[in-house]
Amino acid sequence: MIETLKIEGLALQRGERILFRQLDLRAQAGEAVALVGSNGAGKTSLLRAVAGFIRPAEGRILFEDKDQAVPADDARRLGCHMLGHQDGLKTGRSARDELIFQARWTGGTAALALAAAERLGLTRLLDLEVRVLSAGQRRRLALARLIASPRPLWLLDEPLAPLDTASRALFGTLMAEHVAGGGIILAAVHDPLPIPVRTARVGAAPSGAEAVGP
Amino acid sequence: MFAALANPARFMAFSRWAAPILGVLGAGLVGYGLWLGLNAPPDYQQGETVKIMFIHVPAAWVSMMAYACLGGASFFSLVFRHALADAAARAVAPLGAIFTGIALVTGMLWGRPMWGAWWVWGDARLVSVLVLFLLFLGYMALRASIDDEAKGARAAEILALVGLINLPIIKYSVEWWNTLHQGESVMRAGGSALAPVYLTPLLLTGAGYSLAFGALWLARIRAEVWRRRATSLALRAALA
Amino acid sequence: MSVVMVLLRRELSLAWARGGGALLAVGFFVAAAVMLPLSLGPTPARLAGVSSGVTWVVLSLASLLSLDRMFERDFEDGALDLLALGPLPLEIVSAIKCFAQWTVSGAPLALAAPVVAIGLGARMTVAPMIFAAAALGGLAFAFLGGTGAALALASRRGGVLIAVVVLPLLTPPVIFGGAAIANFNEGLPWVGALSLLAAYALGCVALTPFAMAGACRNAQS
Amino acid sequence: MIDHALSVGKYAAFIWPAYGASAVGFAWMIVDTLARARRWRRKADSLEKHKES
Repeated sequence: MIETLKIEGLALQRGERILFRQLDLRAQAGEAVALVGSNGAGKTSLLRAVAGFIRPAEGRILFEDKDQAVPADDARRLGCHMLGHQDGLKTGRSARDELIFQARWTGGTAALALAAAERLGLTRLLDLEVRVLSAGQRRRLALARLIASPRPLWLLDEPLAPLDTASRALFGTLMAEHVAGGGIILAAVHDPLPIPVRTARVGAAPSGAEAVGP
Repeated sequence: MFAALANPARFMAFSRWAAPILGVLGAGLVGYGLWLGLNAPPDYQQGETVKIMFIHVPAAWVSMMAYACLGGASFFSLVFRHALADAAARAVAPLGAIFTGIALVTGMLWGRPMWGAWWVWGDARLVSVLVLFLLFLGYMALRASIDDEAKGARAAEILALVGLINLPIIKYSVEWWNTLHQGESVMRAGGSALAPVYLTPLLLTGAGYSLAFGALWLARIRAEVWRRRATSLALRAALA
Repeated sequence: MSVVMVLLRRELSLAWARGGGALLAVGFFVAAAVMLPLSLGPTPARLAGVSSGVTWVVLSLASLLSLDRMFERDFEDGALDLLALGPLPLEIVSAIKCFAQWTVSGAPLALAAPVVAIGLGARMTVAPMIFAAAALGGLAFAFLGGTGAALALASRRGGVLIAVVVLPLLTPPVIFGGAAIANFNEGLPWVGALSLLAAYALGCVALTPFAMAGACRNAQS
Repeated sequence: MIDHALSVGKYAAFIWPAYGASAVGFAWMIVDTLARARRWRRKADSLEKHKES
């Protein structure tokens, strides 16, 4: 579905403020890119721009599969997983209903969802309401969606934040499997990811140099 | 023509002389129209109150035009992303609301002596103007309640377009509702059946009101352009 | 199961929320209608005259007040982003949300409307027309109300703002619905009014999703 | 000429308030528009000068 993500000359603006300019970034299948930069530099906005929520002020975001351009809408609606600060889980419903809905909605099946829950040790929590789950458990429930429905591009916004060390290691292996399977990861992070990554700086580097994409 | 005006610098240059000229012309037309109208003989049916028509009908007409301008400007801003178009939409809303207010007040002051009631539900145009007033209120309420200017503008533009699509339907439904309950239409004032001695002043004041509206609108757009320039300069200075 | 059904089932269960949705709408509807005799006095003649008209007005308010959580909750907990990255475009997602809203609170309101109208003195024979008008009008109220809810997303202040924004737009359905009931009541031709109401409601179903999707994208950006 | 225009018979109580209301409406629009234009123009120009200095 998506083998290459190309960001060319991207500039993002929030209200009157220009977050960054001329950001070039290219991510191939099998690569994980960590976005680093000071708070408010625009890491989250970059992820949201790739997901199509924010319109670029300048520049372009292109998706390619076997060197052919894929229309952005299709690429995003069929090939993109986004994990933001919020998990998008409805507190009033049971974890099972929410997980199965999220999996089916993003192209997976109920069976894959339950297998993912098994893998993330959530099976005994499935019949509880999301409301009673801890932040870490909710984040694992959201992670289960990533592996329940196969989508090549993962856009992660500080994914490890609420996870404990054991879950972080588990999520590390899941990310490694995803990348090994030809997936792409673009993650905004503060603490380093437990897998080999290429880093791309967003916003001015401490020394004031312009954003430099590899 | 509109694309040419889309560039702010050219618009400011154009409106710099266009606004005052429209204003003066408008005032002149209104003055002359009223002078003619006030000297016309009293209508055999409405007596002297027909003289309110010269300021009621144009106000109602301009308020409809103002909403059409609001919808048009919102369309250009939403679809073609003209920054100036959004300034125009933001600038026209208060004018539209005031003109609708004038139309309502003069309508009531006209209805009282004629039909014995301050508010005449039988007059379809008056009811349409009332709904129009609520539409302007809704637009301004939405715009005022959203802090982020860019998002507020976009939401208000979408509402203005939904309102524009609904405007003819609302007008039709009110007139349809009116004929339903009244049988024949109560008030045919302002129709072409009007005696020429009243029609000419009405047309003059109508044209005058429209030009005055144009002048006020252009002037308010200029103010809006300066406001945006000032706020962005202040922000840039603060962030530099 | 098609992805439309997946989303519809979810929206229905959220809107239903253990009967909350319908209960709230019908509860408000009946409570507001009760205000009428309390304020106008019990004389049947006076009540009967206004019964179907008031039922219709209170119905539109009830459908407005029960939908300001339609988009706002998904917007706040991040579900709207997930819905935007699903196979269906936001236009269809919004339409499904409004359809679920109509099913969960519009339909019960349409069932309650004849009961309330008759309670206020309307004739028994008008009941089917009140139900039909309430069902069709409810469709327009759900989709126009959904548009108001989506537009108010960026303002964090739903509720009254939605009512102020949407009520003027309800003029046509209120007029057509009220006229259909009144004509039916007086034995006058009512097919025209009802078909205008149906046309307007279907127009809303067809057009408002674009406005809702635009408003959601605006709030997301 | 003027006296004829002013003698509007028994409906004067409605005609003049109608003209008065319209005048007030126009006055408010004109004053608010001109004041707003002047205020923001002055602020924009002063910020412009400040930026250059």
